[in-house]
Amino acid sequence: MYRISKEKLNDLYAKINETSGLYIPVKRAGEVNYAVWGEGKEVSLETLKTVKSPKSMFFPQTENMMKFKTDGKNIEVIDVREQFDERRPFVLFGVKACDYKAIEVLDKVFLGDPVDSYYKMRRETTTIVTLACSRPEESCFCKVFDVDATAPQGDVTTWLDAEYLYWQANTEKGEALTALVQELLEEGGETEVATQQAQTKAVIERLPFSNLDLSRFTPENLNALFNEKEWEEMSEACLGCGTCTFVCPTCQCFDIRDFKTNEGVIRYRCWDSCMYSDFTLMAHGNSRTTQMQRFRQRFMHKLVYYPSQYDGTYSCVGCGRCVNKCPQNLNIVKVIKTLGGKNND
Amino acid sequence: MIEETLIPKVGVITDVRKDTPDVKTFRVVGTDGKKLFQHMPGQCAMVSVPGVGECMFSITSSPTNEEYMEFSIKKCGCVTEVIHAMEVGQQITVRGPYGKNFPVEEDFKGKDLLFIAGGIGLAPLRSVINYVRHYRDHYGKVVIVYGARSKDDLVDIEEIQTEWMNEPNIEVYLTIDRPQEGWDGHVGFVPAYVKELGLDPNMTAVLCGPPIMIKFTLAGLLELGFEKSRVYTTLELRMKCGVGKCGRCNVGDKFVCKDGPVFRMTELDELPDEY
Amino acid sequence: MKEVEMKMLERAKALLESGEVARVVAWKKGDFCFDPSPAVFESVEELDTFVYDWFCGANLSKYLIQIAKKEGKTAVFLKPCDTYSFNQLVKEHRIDREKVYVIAVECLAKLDVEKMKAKGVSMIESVEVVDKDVHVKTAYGEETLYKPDVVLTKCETCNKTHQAKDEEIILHERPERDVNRFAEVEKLEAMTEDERFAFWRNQLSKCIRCNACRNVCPACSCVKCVFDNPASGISAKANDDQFEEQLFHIIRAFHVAGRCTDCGECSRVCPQNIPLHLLNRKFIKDIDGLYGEFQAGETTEGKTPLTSFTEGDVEPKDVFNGEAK
Amino acid sequence: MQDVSTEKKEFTPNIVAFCCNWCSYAGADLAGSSRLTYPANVKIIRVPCSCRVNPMFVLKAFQRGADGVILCGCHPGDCHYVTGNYYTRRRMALLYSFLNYMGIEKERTRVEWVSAAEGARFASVMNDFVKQVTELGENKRLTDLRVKEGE
Repeated sequence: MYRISKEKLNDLYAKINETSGLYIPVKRAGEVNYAVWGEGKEVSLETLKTVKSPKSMFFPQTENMMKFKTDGKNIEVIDVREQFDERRPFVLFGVKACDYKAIEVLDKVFLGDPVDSYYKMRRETTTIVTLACSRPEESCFCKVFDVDATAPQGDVTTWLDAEYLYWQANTEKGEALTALVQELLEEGGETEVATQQAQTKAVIERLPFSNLDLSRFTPENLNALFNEKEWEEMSEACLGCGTCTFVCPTCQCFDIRDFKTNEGVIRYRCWDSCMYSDFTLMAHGNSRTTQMQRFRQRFMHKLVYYPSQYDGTYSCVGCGRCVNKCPQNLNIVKVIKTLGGKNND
Repeated sequence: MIEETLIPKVGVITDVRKDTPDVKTFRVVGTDGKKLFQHMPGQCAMVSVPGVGECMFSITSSPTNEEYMEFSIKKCGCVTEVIHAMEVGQQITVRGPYGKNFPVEEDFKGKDLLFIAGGIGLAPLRSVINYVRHYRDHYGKVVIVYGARSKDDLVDIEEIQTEWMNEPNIEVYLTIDRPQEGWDGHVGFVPAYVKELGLDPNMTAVLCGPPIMIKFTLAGLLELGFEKSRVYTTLELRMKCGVGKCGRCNVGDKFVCKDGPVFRMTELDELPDEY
Repeated sequence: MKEVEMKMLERAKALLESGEVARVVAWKKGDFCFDPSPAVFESVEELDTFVYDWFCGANLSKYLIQIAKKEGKTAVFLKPCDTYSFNQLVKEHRIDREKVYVIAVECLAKLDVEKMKAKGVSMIESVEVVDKDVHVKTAYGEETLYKPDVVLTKCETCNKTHQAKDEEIILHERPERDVNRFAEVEKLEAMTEDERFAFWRNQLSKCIRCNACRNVCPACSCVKCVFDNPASGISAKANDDQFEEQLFHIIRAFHVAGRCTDCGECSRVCPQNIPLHLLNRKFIKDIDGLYGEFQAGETTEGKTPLTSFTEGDVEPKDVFNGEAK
Repeated sequence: MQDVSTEKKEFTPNIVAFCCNWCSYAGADLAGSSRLTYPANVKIIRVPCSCRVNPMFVLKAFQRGADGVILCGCHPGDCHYVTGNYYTRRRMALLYSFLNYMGIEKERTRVEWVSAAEGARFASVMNDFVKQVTELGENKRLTDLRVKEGE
């Protein structure tokens, strides 16, 4: 294990930036989001939850997929993916354990057959440096999904305390990054990290949502859960905005749209939200006409449909962003407590 | 560069046929004049007009047709409206094939088959029917019941009358909703007609048409003694990607684009009622 | 606040029991002491979860568009600022006034839990407010915050009074204050064009286009929003370009101009804390300055500044920083 | 392909002029038939009344590459539909003030009243506006970069 003094972190960023782009939590206009690092940017590793999750690194909110040139009756399809070849490799820095787990959830969707090449190209050229949590808060419930916030995976795992950032490589990619910044690192930190982990774990045990009961969310109960009458009451205050889906690290629904330029057409994809009224709208009819149905879709997807499709893995990681950000304080925890199982008081 | 299913191929429209006042059938080949890709009956493809949008359509032509693909498209939204205005020579983009096909090589083999279609619902069935006709000796008796609002709304009526109706061992029953001048065939809704015909419940049935027709026809079939496990239908929901990733065409834990559009009635029974 | 809550609960019970109303729109308890949600109560039993506390900042009037259409009368608890939105919706024929029973409730400003957390308190267990002190009990100990520092932005400069009521539950009158709600707008006006552009660029670049501001806004009551309508040519699910970040907020602000009551919900719900109310307040300030003071939602009748005119109105070219040259 | 010449290309702005059918559009006609010149980069869009122009039109013009947008209607009091331009006046006063509040240069937007008889005025207004926008330079603040892709 290595460590680096907090004062030298800027050197570390600069060193990484020499060979790779660096994507890191940065404060802008008061809010912390992942952004490309540059001299003078205000990095905020201490922030527990960035507003948007790091999923936008691999699955950006909007992304050009291809272009079309039309000439009379003819169409030419232009593959824009070549730009990836010229792209620098990236280091994604400061990913929390829950967000790392979320990337694994997205991997199952985008790297499953047929592979999504846009996602894959970004994913392959990125080295992920995770950061353990030391001050979880009341909205955190990652423990429920078997996430260890004190020991996130990733290519490199780091821990932060008042003086140092501790560094441990886990994979080949991680070793390569370590070699690159070796000159800035010094050995040590095992005891400090172990102490911090023990302290944090004790806090996590005491968190109000750490022991939610998910036992009822199984594929066998799909229809029973779908038909619960509680959905009506749970969703009545829902505004139908997309806040929960856009801050969610695992929400992966997208829309594909065309934009006409002066020269041709850009086909791009962008995040979409199952909370929106036009999500399932067709030329004739809509399969989900009420907000209750849309609300139910979102939580059934996270807790029942996704696990049924991908060997039991939930597509919620307990980051608690929706708990903090829902304008009307509706969230997945309230759904779990209502429908999850007997042990949710 | 690795393959990307979301990037379409360019196709050229080589023939446009006006079937009914609001349905046209488009024949499409690749820019090299060859068929764009192979498919199985019941599978779909994403057809797009750049700058307007992309939509999922079932491939109407039979896989046994080695020269081209056909799409029967009903005018009902912004993309289909633009497509309807297209002429021969116009290029469009196509990607696919997507979805599960009818089990023509498995469950259908050796069985007597009953096809029931309403309106544009014939589009996906035409592909299977022609496939079955091509491999005629692999299957038993074929009965086709097809209905539409009026005689002008019967899709592919020419092919039905000149080819299907003249083949031995294929029974075709046509019906229209209301009496019409120049029509001496059966008049009445499909569900009622199916019950009237007193069909053999040991046949394997395939239903396709508007949801309301499917609902009542299915009830009729069950009354006649058909088993749900031998009744198939297709679903249609909003789709964007076609490969189970964009997240909108699901019914419960199944994606219509990937796990459908062909569903056995017993499968549908296990899914929540949201389609 | 506890006393007010008890009185409200009593009234809700009585109204439901007597059958005077079919339902009560209010707030229900969350998992913590700071996350109540709007709720519809249809029976006395359901009132078990009823709550009215320092965190009931949500404006309930927009819910009435749908709820008041149901059979029977609907009772609703409205804070002073909410009544303006209510009146505006009545004026726009979105709510049938006859079908709603308005109970005006006191509001001594609501707290913003995000602001409290930014002050370093986490793991909040309970909150008590005594005058201007907010006593917070947390898992780590007790802390006292200065209330004006942690109230919702919309409450900071609020001087609103109830504009609609069938009855009231007010135990403490909020004192009239000397506040200038346009101070922030004036600050921006005093900047150079370049500075203003940089300010808004910085803010709007955070926008994730979640539509929370639109969906919560009582003035955004269109059945189908132009941004959701593919036929409009500008529908979009995401901001694919800097232009779209601006377009959405410009059009939205303009569309609610003259109808926006300055309820401040847009800024309250923004997950990126973009000061969206400063967009709407610019219109309010300009309208006040150019066409005479106007407060949307004060009445349920009359024309709005953008649906009326005078022959001597100022020429567009003579307008500078919201004032006629 | 990079332009090898070092000579700076002169900037000619794209101007969109929304003109009321009953006055300014005829004014433009008169300017033309009187052989008065105004720059060819003014693209005129005929509208039934200046009041037809909603803020979206103005923003879309900017999105699609306009460097300046001018709205021409009948003189207040002379509206073909009696009161249309009075509403326009309020609307545009507020919109332009608001755009400026967001940091969009005030000189990129204008409202002028030009009657059917004022051909000369139409030409001079356009000349003046084009000059003003040319001095300001390209619109970079309220434009969609995607539109110009490939140019």
